[in-house]
Amino acid sequence: MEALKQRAIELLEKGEVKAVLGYAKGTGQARRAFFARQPGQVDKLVLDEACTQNLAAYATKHEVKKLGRVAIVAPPATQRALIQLMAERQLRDGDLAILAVDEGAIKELGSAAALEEHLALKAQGLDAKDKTLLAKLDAMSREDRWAYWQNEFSRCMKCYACRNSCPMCYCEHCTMDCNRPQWVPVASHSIGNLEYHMVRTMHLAGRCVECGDCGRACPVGIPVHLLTISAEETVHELFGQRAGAKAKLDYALSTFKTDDKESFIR
Amino acid sequence: MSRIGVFTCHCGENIGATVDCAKVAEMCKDIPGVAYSVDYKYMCSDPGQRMMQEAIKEHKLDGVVVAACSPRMHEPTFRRAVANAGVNPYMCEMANLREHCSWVHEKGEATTHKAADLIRVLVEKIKHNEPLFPIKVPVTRTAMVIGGGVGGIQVALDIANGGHKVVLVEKSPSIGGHMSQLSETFPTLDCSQCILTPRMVEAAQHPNITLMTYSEVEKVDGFIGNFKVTVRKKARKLDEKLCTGCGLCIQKCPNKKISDEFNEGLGTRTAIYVPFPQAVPNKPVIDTLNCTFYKTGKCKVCEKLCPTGAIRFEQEDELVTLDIGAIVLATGFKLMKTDVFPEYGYGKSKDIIDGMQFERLASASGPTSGVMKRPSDGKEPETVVFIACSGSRDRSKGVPYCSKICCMYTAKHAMLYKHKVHSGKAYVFYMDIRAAGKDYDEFVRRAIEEDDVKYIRGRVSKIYEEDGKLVVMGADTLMGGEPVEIRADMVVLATAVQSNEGSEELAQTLHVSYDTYGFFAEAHPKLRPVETNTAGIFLAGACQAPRDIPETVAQASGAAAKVVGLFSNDELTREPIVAVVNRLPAPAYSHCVGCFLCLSACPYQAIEQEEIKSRSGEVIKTLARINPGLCQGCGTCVATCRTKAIDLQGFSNEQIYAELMTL
Amino acid sequence: MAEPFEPKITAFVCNWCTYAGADLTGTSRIKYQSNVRVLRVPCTGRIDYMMVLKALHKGADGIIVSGCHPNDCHYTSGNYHARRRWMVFKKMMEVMGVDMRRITFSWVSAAEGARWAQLVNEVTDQVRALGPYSEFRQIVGAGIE
Amino acid sequence: MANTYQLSRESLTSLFGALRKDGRRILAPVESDGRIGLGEVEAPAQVAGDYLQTIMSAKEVAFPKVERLLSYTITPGQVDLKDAEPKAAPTVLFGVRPCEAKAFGALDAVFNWDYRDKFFNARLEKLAVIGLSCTKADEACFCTSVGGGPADTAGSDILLTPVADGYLAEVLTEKGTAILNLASDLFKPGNGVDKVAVAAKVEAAFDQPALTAKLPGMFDSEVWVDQSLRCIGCGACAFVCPTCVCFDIQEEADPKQGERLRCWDSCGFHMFTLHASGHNPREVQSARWRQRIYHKFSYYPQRYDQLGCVGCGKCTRACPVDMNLKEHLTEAAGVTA
Amino acid sequence: MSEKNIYLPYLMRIAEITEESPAVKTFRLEFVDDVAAQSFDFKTGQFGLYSAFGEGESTFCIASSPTRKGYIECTFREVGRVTAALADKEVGDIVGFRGPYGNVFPLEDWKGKNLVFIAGGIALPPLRSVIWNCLDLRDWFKDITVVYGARRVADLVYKRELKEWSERPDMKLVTTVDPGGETPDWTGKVGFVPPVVEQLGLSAENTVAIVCGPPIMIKLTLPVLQKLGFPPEAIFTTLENRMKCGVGKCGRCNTGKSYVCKDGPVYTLAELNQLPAEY
Repeated sequence: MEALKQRAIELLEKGEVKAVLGYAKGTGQARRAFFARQPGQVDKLVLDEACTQNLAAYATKHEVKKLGRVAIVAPPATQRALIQLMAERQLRDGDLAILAVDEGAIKELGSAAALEEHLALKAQGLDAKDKTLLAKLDAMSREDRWAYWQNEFSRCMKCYACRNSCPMCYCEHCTMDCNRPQWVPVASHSIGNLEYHMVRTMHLAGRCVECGDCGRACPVGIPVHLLTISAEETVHELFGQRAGAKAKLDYALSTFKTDDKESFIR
Repeated sequence: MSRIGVFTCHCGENIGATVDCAKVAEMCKDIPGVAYSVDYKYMCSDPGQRMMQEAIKEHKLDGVVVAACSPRMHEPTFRRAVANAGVNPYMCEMANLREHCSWVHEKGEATTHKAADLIRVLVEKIKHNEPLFPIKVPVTRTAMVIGGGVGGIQVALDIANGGHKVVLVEKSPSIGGHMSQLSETFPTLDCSQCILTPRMVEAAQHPNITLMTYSEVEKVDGFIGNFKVTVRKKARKLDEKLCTGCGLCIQKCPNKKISDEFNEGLGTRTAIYVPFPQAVPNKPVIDTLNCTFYKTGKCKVCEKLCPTGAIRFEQEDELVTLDIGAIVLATGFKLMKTDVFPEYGYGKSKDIIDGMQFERLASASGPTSGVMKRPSDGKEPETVVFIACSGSRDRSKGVPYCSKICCMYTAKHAMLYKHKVHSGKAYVFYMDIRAAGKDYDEFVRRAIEEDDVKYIRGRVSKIYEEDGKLVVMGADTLMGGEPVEIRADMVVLATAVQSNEGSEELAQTLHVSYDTYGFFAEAHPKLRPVETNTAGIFLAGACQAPRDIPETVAQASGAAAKVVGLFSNDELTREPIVAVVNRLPAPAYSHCVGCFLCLSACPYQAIEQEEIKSRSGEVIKTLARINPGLCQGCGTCVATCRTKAIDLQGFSNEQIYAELMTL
Repeated sequence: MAEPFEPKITAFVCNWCTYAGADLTGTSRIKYQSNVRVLRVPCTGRIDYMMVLKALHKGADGIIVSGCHPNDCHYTSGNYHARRRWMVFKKMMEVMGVDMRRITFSWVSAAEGARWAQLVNEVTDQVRALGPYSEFRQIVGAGIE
Repeated sequence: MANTYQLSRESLTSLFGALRKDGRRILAPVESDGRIGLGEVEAPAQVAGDYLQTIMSAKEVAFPKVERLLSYTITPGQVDLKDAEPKAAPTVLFGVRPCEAKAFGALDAVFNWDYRDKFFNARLEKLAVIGLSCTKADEACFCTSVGGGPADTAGSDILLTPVADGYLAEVLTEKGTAILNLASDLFKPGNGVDKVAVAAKVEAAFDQPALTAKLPGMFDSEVWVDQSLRCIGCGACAFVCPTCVCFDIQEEADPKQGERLRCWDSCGFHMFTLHASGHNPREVQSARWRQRIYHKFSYYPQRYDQLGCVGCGKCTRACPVDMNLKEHLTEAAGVTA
Repeated sequence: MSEKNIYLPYLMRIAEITEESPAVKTFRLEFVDDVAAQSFDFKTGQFGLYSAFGEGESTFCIASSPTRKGYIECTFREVGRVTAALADKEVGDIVGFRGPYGNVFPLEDWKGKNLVFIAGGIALPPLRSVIWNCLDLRDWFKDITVVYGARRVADLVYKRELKEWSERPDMKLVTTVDPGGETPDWTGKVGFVPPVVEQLGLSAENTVAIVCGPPIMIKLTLPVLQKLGFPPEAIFTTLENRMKCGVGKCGRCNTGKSYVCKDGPVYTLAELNQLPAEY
């Protein structure tokens, strides 16, 4: 933590960055994103278990890009998101100073290559709770799964917290905003909600960095992250590709192998 | 609402017997937007088309659904008819009442209803059709042929004789390719150089052909009809204009012991050299790696002796950018080296040679002037073993495919050997004899029957040297796997044909696809064998797959015909069924976010980057742009695009959505 | 008395293989059930999963998606991209609890006229046996006060 | 003037029975998977026990997230319009917090200040509110800063305040009296317990009138930019808000028929004000965040003479990035202009 | 008794369609219901929401003058889902109309004054209504001047009426196109609207200016008018904020304390100066 703060102050003082994006104390026990824009604000930075938000979601925002070069505190999931954003050409190599945080250790990564190398050293694992939930879903009958999601989606009001919190949902004009034609209804009724979550899942298959922020963001507690995570795992299982691993784009759904298995096709 | 006309065709009894066409026409009147609906016996007949055209004018129709047969059958007919009535042809759609309805369903209410449904879907589609106009792409009528072997020469000559300019690029100092190294060719045993050199000269002298030897393609931009190709002209260290090709420099070059590529290492050459006497152009190059001057800074004998003062030690590579309309790849192949066969002692023995080396040994212009001498000691080999399928059809060597030419040239080699060494013994180990082709099987038969070449069906498991002999151990599978041991003086391996050095890099430079083995991929294995997936780039010869000379030449002429066809007009006209990236006013510019996930989805490399710049030249946004010259309209990118920034003309999101909403 | 259930089947087919194959079914006069409504697109690569979702939204009881066999794609690789998309889509739909017995992916070539008829009949029979996709229909229009 | 009664805990069962017998459905906070939301109940036992607030507000009872405004069918040259009638069932909202009860006033102001919105009115007319005073509050709560309080009566037809063995019941309106009349025997005379003593203590965080007064002068303040930098522009705050009323009208149709739906919308979405031409009057998130605050704290008072915020803190609790409204308002109030 | 559904449109039949310029059309709409036609009334400056059934509603001003009874007209450019659907309509088709909404141009207040109308591009329609209204009440006002500019000659709308106005002796019409937008037979001015206005030699004395146009034109014209001495109270414009309800509820057009759909669309510059620049 102290190393982080020290480096943050240095970066700000030397003018290498205009802001250090990290975490600060929020309401109650919550942690929140915080832009330290002066060396004096660095003291507010905190780093602990409660710092879960994937700050990479801010990296592509106009408002943040307008600040100038920013240093970003990046736990593993954020690192994965950042490299995927680079692969998808939303961030240029060197746009950000990446303060990679891994179990308390800080490492500053200056380039996409360094980030790629750094990420390659780590094993990715799913959250135990999510694994249990996924297994539970898997064990359900098809009808129960349908009922489960219908019940969950009945609370959805399309506030788009899941979308907007997602680092990979950077599109300025989301499919949901397309009205010529209006593929997905705007209204948050049953079919509108179902189609929204289906499309969101498909859009993140092969791109999801499995940070789980969408699920945490949902104000009504729908575990939407299970959808994208399971889609991402499907992609990995089927094609061996994983989002957030390489700085050069390797998107499973716009590449193919002639011998991809096709048992389901008749 | 649009003013749509629906024209339901009975197709005689074909539709009329099953579908109640009059009722369908009546039902269609109730579709909002349908201004006119009628049925007719034969819509495609002259009176039918005339009736349609009159109705278009009379009812001021702006869209037409012809409910008749398959659009794959008559869509062009009706689109033409509609265009003749002054409506954009792409405002006409066909409902397939015949193949998809009347012919496959029983007569009845349900079938009639289905017919009306099929029309309804297309009426809704047409409401979202836009007039489309054929895409015109200007064409630069200059072709580039990459590779100056027999294939490349043939392409160049055919295009040049068709009246178009050709730039023939060859990376070695002379054109001619592998064929110039061959002694004789199967199945006629005529002298390879005798048939090739006149064509080389013809190419060099053709007013429409520009030769660029000792040159390589460095970069390719643009698209069909409009490529910009940058060629690196490697420095010959010689002013080609001044050089007369007298050869004095070569005679006097003190450095004579350099392994000769043209003779496959069986002979030597000087540091300033022409690859072979009949080289075109007959201008030497200086091999800077071996030239004494470049190694020590001293010598310059050639410079001193050159009567025209043509030597240029300081000459640098030159980059030339050319406007090219079409490119033909004819880069040929290479043979697998003998050093990858552990079972044959990694080719360490000088007397285990490959097929091309044998060609040089047999060639009258070769290092032995065509006298059979084995490389190790120059002795005449009394027993020669030829091993077919050396590496080919061998998964362990990474070559599961058949190299196709080896059966024939091995037979030829055995024959040539027997013709030169009458008392010699020739053995051929083979897996299968693949001699399909005009006079091919007869040729192999001749080797066996007239020239007494011993064919043994089986594999060679091991070769080792013993007492100046090569002991070849194999098995004869036709004799129940009986072991065979032959003490040979020389072994010729018919090694596998592989994609040429640098093929993959070249493919990447040109954005053409290639297979696992580095051979360039044709656009369609049956129907478009000489085209690549990249419009305007064509293939000839062994760069696509192993091929012999006749096939290469045939394919070359095919590719040339494609190019000449392309060059037959100033402009290339293409169907406007292409994808487009939407454009909007500032500040959005487009719904495209520039993620370029579409890039690798495009089979045609039609997706490019477009930078939106501010007045001061700063890049504000990078967007995808689809090159209409390359796009073939499959729509894969459309389905990949999350923001729906890409759409496919003719099958747009709005059109398909409208169709779906009708279901 | 209620009319017997006739399923609504929507088929998305590529122009070059399956549509042509279905044309061949016609020219061969092979009969099949008339429940299917075919939507023609250039290539399976063009088929957006949104189309399948919209077809379900509009009350399709069964869906067929069909294109060229691997290696046969008119555009060389559209079907390979489509195949990957369907693999992921299918899994996603399963996770959501959609009844995937109602969605059939197939390759039907331009030469397989009989196969097209067989495919349509099999799917139609299967979906008829499954009954209307009421589970899905129930949510259309639900959630509006 | 309110009439105050005493209502025993046990008598609620009878009250619920009487309400249901009268044909009213009862909506009350219920717990499911650890979340508190409004749900239909039949008996008091189904009502969540110890809850602070529901996640969603009660506004959906009168202003649902999706409702039909009209429908139509299309035939050639003709459109047949069909007016939509809101499904307004007689409803009792039981156990909502005073802040939320008060919010119906702010909704009413917008829906009826000029043109009258029949959909809202039909539902509101059939709605009776039995509020429940708060005995606890959290860090997000700031009702007392915006003119309300944990036992505020505004908006409730009857306000219950938990006291020993039961509730203090203030019958506040005609609708309240009508409920009382359904089971008048349950309502015992009041015993003069001071509800303020049992209600939660919520300290006022900022001086709202002063803030409202200074907002017009600090439109261009950097504070909005600073605060909104971490806002991700979702609609969670607006959708859980009991007073947020912004909506969208959406058409859903096929070639034969269609309907027009009213759906919740949020001024925080960048699409909200985006013109088809690409021009966006509120281009950046800071402008949208500012709009949210100004709408509630400056424009509402100017136009409706009331605030567009009841201090319930739902937005703060729902916000995925912890935009704490109380904190941000306090900060704004402290900015020296 | 149930209240009226304020979101229910009138059904209107398209009586006439005029193609004004590329992608710009004018509809003349007549009420399907005679009773509605009789009771309908509006004032110049007001707007409505026009439905393309199947796609939704879009907001534009009523472009005809209230002095012309029995129909209303609207002019729109095809830019989005609804306008594209409207543009596909044919004479005889049904569309929806809700309105009239919003405030009005205060013609009574303008009595005895000179009027200068300044419009750019597709923003002539709101002024067309008031121009015709004023011309129909010609003796209320003194000089009437109309300045209208567009990017290219083809982009000028109401070409027939422009011709009519140019021939009227009781008003002055100045048309201009951006440099490069002229055609060989163009007889109007070439130049941007603000300098053209500046060169007219207008007097601010007893004159009101009504300005409608793209934001950049308005932004550059206002300083010119102020330089000419027009007080902010004498400069009128209309705002084009996005709207959904039109009846002061949905919040979309909210700018400061103002709902453009209720307090607008007509504003004086003096009023605009009181609003945040969120339009």
